[in-house]
Amino acid sequence: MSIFYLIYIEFMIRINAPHWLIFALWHLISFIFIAILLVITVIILVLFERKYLAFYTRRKGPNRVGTYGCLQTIADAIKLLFKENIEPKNIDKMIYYTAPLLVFSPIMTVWFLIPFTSGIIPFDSSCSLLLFMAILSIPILATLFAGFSSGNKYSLIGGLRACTQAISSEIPLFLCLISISILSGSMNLDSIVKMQNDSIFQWYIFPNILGFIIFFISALIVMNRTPFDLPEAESELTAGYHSEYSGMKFAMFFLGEYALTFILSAFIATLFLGGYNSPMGFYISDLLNLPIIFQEFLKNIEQFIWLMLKTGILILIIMWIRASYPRLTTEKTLIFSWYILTPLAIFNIFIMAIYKLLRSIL
Amino acid sequence: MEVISQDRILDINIGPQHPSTHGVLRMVVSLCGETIININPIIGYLHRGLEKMAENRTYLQYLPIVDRIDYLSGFFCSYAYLNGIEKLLNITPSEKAKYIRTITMEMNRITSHLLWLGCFLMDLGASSPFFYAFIEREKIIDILEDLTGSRMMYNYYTLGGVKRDIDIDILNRIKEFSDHFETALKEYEDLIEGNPIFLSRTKNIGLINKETANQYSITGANLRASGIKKDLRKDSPYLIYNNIDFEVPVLNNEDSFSRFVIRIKEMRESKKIILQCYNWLINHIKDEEIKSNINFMHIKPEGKVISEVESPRGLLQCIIHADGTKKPYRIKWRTPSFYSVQLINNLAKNYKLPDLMSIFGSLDVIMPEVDR
Amino acid sequence: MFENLKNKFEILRESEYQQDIHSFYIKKEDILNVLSYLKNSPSYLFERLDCIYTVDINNSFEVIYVLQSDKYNTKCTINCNISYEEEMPSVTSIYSSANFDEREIFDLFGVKFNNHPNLKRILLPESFEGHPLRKSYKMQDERLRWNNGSN
Amino acid sequence: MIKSFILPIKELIKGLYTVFKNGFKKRVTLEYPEKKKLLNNNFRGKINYIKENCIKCGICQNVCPLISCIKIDTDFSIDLSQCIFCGNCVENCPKNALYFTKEYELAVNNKEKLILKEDN
Repeated sequence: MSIFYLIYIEFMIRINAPHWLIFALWHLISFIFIAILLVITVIILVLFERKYLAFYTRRKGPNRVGTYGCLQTIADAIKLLFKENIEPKNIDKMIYYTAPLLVFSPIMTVWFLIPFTSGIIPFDSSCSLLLFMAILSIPILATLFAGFSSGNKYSLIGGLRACTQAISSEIPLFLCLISISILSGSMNLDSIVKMQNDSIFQWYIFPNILGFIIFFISALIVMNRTPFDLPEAESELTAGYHSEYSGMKFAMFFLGEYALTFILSAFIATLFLGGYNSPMGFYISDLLNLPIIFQEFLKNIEQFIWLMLKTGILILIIMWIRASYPRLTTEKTLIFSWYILTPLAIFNIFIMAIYKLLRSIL
Repeated sequence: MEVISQDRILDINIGPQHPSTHGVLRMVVSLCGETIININPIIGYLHRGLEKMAENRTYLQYLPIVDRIDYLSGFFCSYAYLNGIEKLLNITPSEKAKYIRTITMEMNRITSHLLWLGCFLMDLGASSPFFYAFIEREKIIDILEDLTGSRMMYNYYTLGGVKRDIDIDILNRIKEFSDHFETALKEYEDLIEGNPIFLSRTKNIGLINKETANQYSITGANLRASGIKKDLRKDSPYLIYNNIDFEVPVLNNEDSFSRFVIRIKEMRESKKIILQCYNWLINHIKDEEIKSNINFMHIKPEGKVISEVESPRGLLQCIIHADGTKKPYRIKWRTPSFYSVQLINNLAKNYKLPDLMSIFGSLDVIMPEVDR
Repeated sequence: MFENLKNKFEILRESEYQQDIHSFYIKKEDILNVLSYLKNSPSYLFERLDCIYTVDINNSFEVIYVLQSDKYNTKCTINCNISYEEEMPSVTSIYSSANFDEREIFDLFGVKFNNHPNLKRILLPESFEGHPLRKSYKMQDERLRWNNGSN
Repeated sequence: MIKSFILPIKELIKGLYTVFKNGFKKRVTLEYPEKKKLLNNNFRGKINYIKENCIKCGICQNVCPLISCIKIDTDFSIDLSQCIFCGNCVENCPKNALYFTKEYELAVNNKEKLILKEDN
C-alpha cells in the first residue's frame, strides 16, 4: 500500500478509532481530495482554452480579471451562481432538473478509476475498463434528458443529434478498449500501466497505432468537440440542448463538457501512453539518493507529473483541432463513424490478436 | 417525394434574432426529421422606408442616407446615386476623381468580401478564419477612416467627384496593404480550400443552374459561379474600368464551394485594380480638380435615369425620376440581395438543416439591402 | 432594333431614359404576351427582368418593368398606366423573380396582382393600414412631417 | 485510392500548420481604455460651434438630413443624440462656424446634456 495509507493507519490506531470508521474515512478523504482536484483542473482548463484559442487567433484572451486573467473562470462561476434561475413554462420539471446532475456525477466517478501514481489508486478493481464503459454512457443520457424536457424546438433537435452521434461513437470507443485488454491481458488499469513500464517502446501506442487514432477520433465525437460539435452548434440551433438552462444548471453542463475532455484525454494517456511511467524507463527521483521515505514521496509526485504532462499534450491537440476545423453535418458524422470507424476498430482487434500470438511464439 | 403526413412536420423559425442570419431575416423552416421541406423567408424587420424618405428631402440631404442602404458597401450606393444625378445634369467627373472613386470602391469591395468570408466560415463552425479576415479588414477600414473621416458611413463622394484629395501617405499605406494582402489570401486558401470537412460541407450543395439564375435575376458572384460571364465592369464599363486590365473569374459548377472560390478570386482581381489605380494616382498628386463647382444645394435636375454599379453582391441600380424641383420625385433602389433571398426556397429543398447554413451563407445576402 | 415589336403590338407612347434606354407604354391587357414575346423571340431574348417598380404620377400608377438581355447587352422598359383601384395581371409565370417585386408593390402602393401565388404584405407588418409610398399617404406621425417648405 | 486518402490528411495537416503559424504573429488587440487609437484631423467626432462666426443664415438647418437635429431660430442648438455626424453642415457652412472635434465618447446619463447650446 502507499505511503499515505501507512501514515493514515498509524494515526488512526493511535486514537483507537473503530475499524469500519478507518476504512470509510479513508475513502471519504480520497473522494474529497480528488473532487477538489477535478474542479480545480476544470477551472484551469476553461481559462486555458480561451487563452489558447486567443493565442492562435492573434488575440490576447481574457486579461482583465486578476493579473493575467487568472480569476476569469472563478468570476464566471460566481456570476453563474448568482444568475436568476429561469424556468421555462412547459418543461417536464422532474427530468429537466435531473439532466445537469446526470452530466457531472458520472464524470466524477469515472475520475476514480485512473491510477494516478503507483502509490495512489483511488479505486482499484479487476474490471475497471468495463466500469469505464458503463459509467461513460450516462452523460449521453443527460443530453437526451436536457433536449427532450426543456420544451423548445432547438434543444429537441440538439438532443436528437447528441444521441445519434453518441451512440454511433460509443461503439468504436469500446472496441478499442477490447483491443487494449487483448494486448495487456487484463481489464485492470493498474496492471495495464504496469505492463508498459520499462521504456517508451513498451507503450501500447506503438503496436496499437490504429487503435489510438480510432480511440482519439471517437473520443472527439463523444466529447462533442469540433469538428463534431453538432449538438450545440451555435450557428443553427442557438445553443443546442442546453439553451433553456441558465445559472448554475448551465454551469454544470459547461464544466461537465470540459471535465469530460479532461477525463477522456487522461484515459487515452493511461491506456496508450503508459499512464504514470516516464518515457526514459527510470525516474529522476531514483538518481538522487535520498532517505527511502522521502524518495518514495518524490517518486509519487514525479509519476503524477508525467501523467498530467501526457494529458496536457493531448488536450493541446484537441483544442488545436477546435481552432482550425469547420463542423461536419450530422449525416456525415454518422456515415463517418458507422462506415469507417467501426469496421476499422473490429479489424484492429484481429491485428492485435495476431500481434499477441506472434509475440508469444517468438 | 412522398407526401409527408402533417404531424411529422416540425416548423421552427430561424428567427430575426439568430446568430447566423446576417442581419434580421426570419426563415420559417418546416422540417421532417432533419430534412428541410419548405422555407418561407419573412423579411421586413429592417425596413426603414428609404424610398419614402427620398421624396421629402433635397438631393444633398439624401446623400448621407444613401450610405445606409447597404452599409457594408457604402461607396457603391453613393456612387450609384451620384452617377444618376451627374447623368441628369450631364456633369462628367475629372480623370483624377474617377481614379479616386475606383480605388475607394475596390477597397470597399475587399472589405465587404472579407466580412462575408469571416461570417460564412463562422456559420460552418471554423472560428479562427473569422478573426484572420477581420484583421485584414481592419487595415483597410483604418485607411478609409483616415481618408474619409468615418469607418462605415463614408459620405465621401459628392457631385462630380470626391470631397477630399488623397495625399501621399494614404496612397503608400494602400500600396503596403495590397503587397501584404496576397499572403493573407494564400492563408485562407491553405486553411480552407483543401480541407475535406469544408469540401464535404459545400461541394455540390445548393446548385443554381443557368435557367433558375436568369429566372430569379440573380446577379454578381452567385451568377458567375453558375457559368454566366456577366460583370457590369466589363459589359458596359463605367468610371475607368475600360483602361484597366483585369479578368472576371467564372466557374461553372454552380455549388456553394465555387461561389466561395469565385469571391476569393474577385478579391485578388480587386487588389490588381487597386495597384493599377495606385500607379496612376502616384504621379498625378498635384492636379487639383477633384469635384465640380456646381453648388450641390441648389441643383434642380429633370428627367429619368437608371444608374447601375457592380456592387459586391451583384447589380445595384438606382432609378431616379426627377421633376425639376429641389426634391427627387421617386427613387427606386434595385438591390441584388432582394432577389437572392427568394432563391432559398427552391435551393435548399430536401437538404439537411446544417446544409441550409452553408447554402444561405454562400449567397452573401445582407438584410439592409433586402428591406431598404 | 424594336421595329417588329412595334408592328406586332400596339404601342401607345414611347419615351426615353437619360442614357438611350427605350421605354414603351402598352395597354394593361397585353402585358403578359408582350413580356413572353420579348423573352422568347430570338431577335430580343430579354430573359432577365431586373425589377418592377411603380411611380405615382398625377394620381395614377405607372408600373414599369425593366428588362435586360445578355445577348444584345441592351435594356428596355415596358410601362403601363393604371388608375388607383385597377388590377394588374401577375407575371410570375414568365419571370419568377417578380414574386417578391409584386408583393412589395402591393404592400407599398396597393396595386393588386391577380393569380399571384401568395399576395400578402412583405415589408410592412400585416396590421399596417394604408400604403405609404402613395403621394396621397398622410403620415400620422407629426414628428416625421418635414418642416413644411422652409427652404 | 491511396491518393484520395492521403490528400485529405495532408490538407488537414496544412490547415493545422497555418493556424499554428498564426500563433506567433503580432497580437492585434488594442486594450481600449488604456491605449486609444490615434485619429487624424479628418475624423468626424463631436461638432463644436463658434458663436462669433455664425451669421444665423440657416443653411446648416436646411442641409441636415434629420428633421429637428439643428435649430437656428433664436439661439443655435444641435441635438447630438440624433446627429449622424455626416458632415453636411460643417462643409456647407459659409462662415466655418462649425467644426469637427476628435471626441467620440458621448455617453451621458441624461439626454439634455447632449443638446449643445450656444455657450459651450
